[in-house]
Amino acid sequence: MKSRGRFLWIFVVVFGLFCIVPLLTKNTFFLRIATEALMWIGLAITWDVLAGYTGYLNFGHGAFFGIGAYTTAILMTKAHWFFFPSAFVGGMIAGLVALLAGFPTLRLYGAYFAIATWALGRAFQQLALVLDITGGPDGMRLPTFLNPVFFFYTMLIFVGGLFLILWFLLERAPFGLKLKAIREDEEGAMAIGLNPARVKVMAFIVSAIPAGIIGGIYAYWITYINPASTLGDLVTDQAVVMAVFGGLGTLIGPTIGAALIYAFKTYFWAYLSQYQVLYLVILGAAIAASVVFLPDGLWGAFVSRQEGRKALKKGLALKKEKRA
Amino acid sequence: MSEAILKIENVSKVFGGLRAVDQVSFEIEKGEIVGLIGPNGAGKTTLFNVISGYYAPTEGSITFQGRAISGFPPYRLAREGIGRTFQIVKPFAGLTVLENVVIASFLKYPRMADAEKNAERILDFTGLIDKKDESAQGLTLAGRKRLEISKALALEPSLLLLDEVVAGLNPTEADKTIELILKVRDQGVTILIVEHIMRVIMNISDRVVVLNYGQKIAEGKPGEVAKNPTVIEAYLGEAQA
Amino acid sequence: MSLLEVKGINTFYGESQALWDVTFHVEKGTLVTLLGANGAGKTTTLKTICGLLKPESGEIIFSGEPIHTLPVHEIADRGITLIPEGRQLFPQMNVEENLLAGSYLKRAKKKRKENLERVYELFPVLKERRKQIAETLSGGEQQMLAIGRALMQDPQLIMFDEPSLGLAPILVQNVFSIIKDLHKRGATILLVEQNVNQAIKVADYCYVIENGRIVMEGTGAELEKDEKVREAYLGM
Amino acid sequence: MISLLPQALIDGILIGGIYITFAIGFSLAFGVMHIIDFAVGEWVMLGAFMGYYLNRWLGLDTVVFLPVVFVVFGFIGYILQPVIYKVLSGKRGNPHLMGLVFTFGLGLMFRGLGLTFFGFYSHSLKTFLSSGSFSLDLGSVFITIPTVRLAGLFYALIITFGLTYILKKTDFGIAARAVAQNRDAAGLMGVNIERISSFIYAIYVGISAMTGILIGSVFSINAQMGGKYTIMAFFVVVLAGMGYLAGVPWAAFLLGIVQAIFLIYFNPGWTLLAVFIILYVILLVSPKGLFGRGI
Repeated sequence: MKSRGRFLWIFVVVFGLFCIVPLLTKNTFFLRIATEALMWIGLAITWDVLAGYTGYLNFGHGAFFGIGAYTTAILMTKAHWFFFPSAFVGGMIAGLVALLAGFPTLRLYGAYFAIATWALGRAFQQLALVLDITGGPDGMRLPTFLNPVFFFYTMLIFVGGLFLILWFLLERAPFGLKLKAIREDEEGAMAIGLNPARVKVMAFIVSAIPAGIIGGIYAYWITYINPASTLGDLVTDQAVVMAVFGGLGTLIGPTIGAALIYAFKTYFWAYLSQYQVLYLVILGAAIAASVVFLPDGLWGAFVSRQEGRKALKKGLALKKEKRA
Repeated sequence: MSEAILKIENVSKVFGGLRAVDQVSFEIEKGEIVGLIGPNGAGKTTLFNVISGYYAPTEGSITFQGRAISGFPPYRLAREGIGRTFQIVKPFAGLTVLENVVIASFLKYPRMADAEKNAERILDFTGLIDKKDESAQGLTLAGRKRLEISKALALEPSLLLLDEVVAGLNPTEADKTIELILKVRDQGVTILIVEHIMRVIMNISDRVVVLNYGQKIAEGKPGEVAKNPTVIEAYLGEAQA
Repeated sequence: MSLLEVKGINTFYGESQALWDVTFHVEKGTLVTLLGANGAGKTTTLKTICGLLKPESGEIIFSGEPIHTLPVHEIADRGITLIPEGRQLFPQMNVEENLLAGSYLKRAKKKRKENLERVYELFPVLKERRKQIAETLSGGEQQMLAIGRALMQDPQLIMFDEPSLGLAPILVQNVFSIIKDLHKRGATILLVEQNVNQAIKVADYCYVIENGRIVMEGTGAELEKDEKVREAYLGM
Repeated sequence: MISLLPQALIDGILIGGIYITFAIGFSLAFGVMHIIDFAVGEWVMLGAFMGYYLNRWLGLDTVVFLPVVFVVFGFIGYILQPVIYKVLSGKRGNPHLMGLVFTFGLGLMFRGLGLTFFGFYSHSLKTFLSSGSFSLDLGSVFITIPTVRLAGLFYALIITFGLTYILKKTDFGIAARAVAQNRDAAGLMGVNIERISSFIYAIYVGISAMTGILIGSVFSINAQMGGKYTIMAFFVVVLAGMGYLAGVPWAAFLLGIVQAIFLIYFNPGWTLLAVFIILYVILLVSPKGLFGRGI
């Protein structure tokens, strides 16, 4: 319970720091970077819900982001809805797709799921390319609403709220424990009354809905979307790398991973733009290397070092006691 | 005769061409401890897995408290009131002892606080309360077996299926576990136990069912069964070669 | 010098200790059996000898050389073979392919032809079913194939893990007569068996293992009279 | 329109034939090493580009470089295998998922390298086979078969039969199958599992890269082509049942034909979606693939 107090305290401080960013700078460039950083945090932690807490890898997470973006765009331009309900519906549709796609695949061996979601991501990209309503390869233009402060706060409140909700859901509520039980041992989980397929599909939906909403916010913010920008591999690739690099199954790990990788990307693209594609190489190398050298991610390594230190201290204290 | 809580009727389980369980029938009455024994490979574990829903029976029917339950998946059986332990213990390794039992308590107590209270009560009962904040991985084998029982008890089952909860323990630990099993029975839980260590089965069972080659070869009070020549032969092999 | 010397091995499954200071030896040309109730540590002992498990401490000496640090395939190369519990055939290969897989080692490959003939002579039914897929064989035939596959390795020490498990009584007799026959032809055998009466009869020397510790040893005749063995098995 | 059907079937079989080659390797690597290689399409891409540049530098026909590409990439696979082995035998949480993530990262890295060095443009691989074609005039039906596609089918047949021969008739093949079917028992037979795994991975990477040259002469090549072939390898192997080699050709032909039909009759953009729906339905009905075998 002590950790809960400390967590909330840290959360409030970080959230507060973010809140005052627009007051500190009138530079829209920084505001945009902060907004996008928040967005990636949101995508990385939603990916982590499934990967870190149930052990299933979703290699098509970008599809939910894209579904949310396109739904929002279509509802706003074709049906003339307002932004908020459009983004909300975008999230719901992403959730529905997760339900349908998860049902047959989550019953199976993890690799099938990884493959199926990856294919799903690609299939949706194709779909956006061939449909008329999505504008094909030309993409879609949304009503423009150029207010960086609005988008910054929308993203901040959404991702901040999302973080809190996921924290309570996964770390404090029965749901998180059920997920962990299934991750650790599916057969054992069944014996105590859990239906693994159902719980996993729920986790998949929980991870898909906010990703869709984030996509919706992104679409309205950027005002122009196309299949490559919202449904391309890069969305998934980056979310995966951020979460794995930061440390799966912790929420904090992916947050740190997202912040670091996004900062690196921004620097890289700003100063080394002529080598842009090299970014993919670094991303790929980073993920492969972190699997080999940092299997628990940055945060995991940090925590186990802290624990190791604590254990060492405890051990020393014990020794002292014995001597005395 | 009092009412049967579990009725196994002509249950068979066939894998490929092998009849691992062959036309087995028996009943368990409320409040009893029934031992399921037989030499290695006799089909005990298979039958156990059929009863607990991990395999669907090829033939036959299983009735629990008057309801046909054959083919139910394990999580539905848990909801019906059947708890089980695993021979190869399956703790949720990355979680603490308390969390392990809390998860099992959600079935009866969906709210976190209630589940925690129930889990603590059960750990107190099974004697693991001092270790509640330790990682389940770090427990000794005896501790993990005890945790298995705790998790099953958290479901507040009316029938408890125990799979080798004593095997691998040293004599002192074994005695403590036996004590715990008897204590559970005194709470009104009916128990079906599979165990290789005969001393345990013979001491605590009200009745024993003996399997060999998938078939039931004997059933009765432990003392009678142990004198049964068919049973002795099944265990020690034929006296004359 | 004994062919196999097991000196004070301690083996763990994860954190729980399965073997405690297990010490015994097998002389060349003898048939030694390891008796004990289920979960006593018999299979663990065999797995430790053939390298599938690594002992935490202790030594295993084979033909005068320590082998407990070697990987499984190198231990096999030294001439130890295990016929594992539950046969562990290559299920989707046919009979002959299983046997050929048995003679994968270079030294065994040299004798492939004569060993194959020997196995077929020993088990004519395997020759008949040369092209049949292993998983479709009956339990008895599978056991013969497992034994045949081990013989293809041209081993110096054959370890059997519960060869009679799950076999009908007639087939159990069959398996034991095969083991006796192999022994008669000079093979060194370490046998783990639940079928105590049978095992004691064929063995030159017996060890009894309980809770991961060797608790008794002696010739078959000595142990047969001992009530303790019976007790360990039947709890009476 | 129905008169186009025979052409679609032939096209499908020819395309499917090429899929067989790397799908078999992929399935084999899965069976022996328990690795799902997300980088399979990138191996195809890298092999194709190696062929392309060797052709440009040395001026010899690309087909000549098939063995060179096989040897080079086989070697790369051979030295990479121990790293994968280390990941898969890790003691942490879920090594198999870590294996997936690892090859996922590898694929990403290769794609980046491809884009860095080869750029975004598409190229085509020219061989002496590229130009010609056979025509069959069956009265009402007219079928064209480009020589290069026919060559692709021959290549597929050679690889398939070659691999089958190795797996069935050689000691190495029997050992590889033994490892796939029962690792522990294979070890007891004296099989060095790590060594076998290295060779299998080498063969798989070599074949995939070599197939890149064939694919490059039939279609075009670019640095981002990998994903498409990774998906095809996955689909073929999942349809066939993971690790079940005998099912691979049938699944590959089926997917080839579906693809060809969509190319001729519908918008090719729907192909992937159609393939996905087929996969979805099959997994829904028979989780172990068309033949109900495999895992």
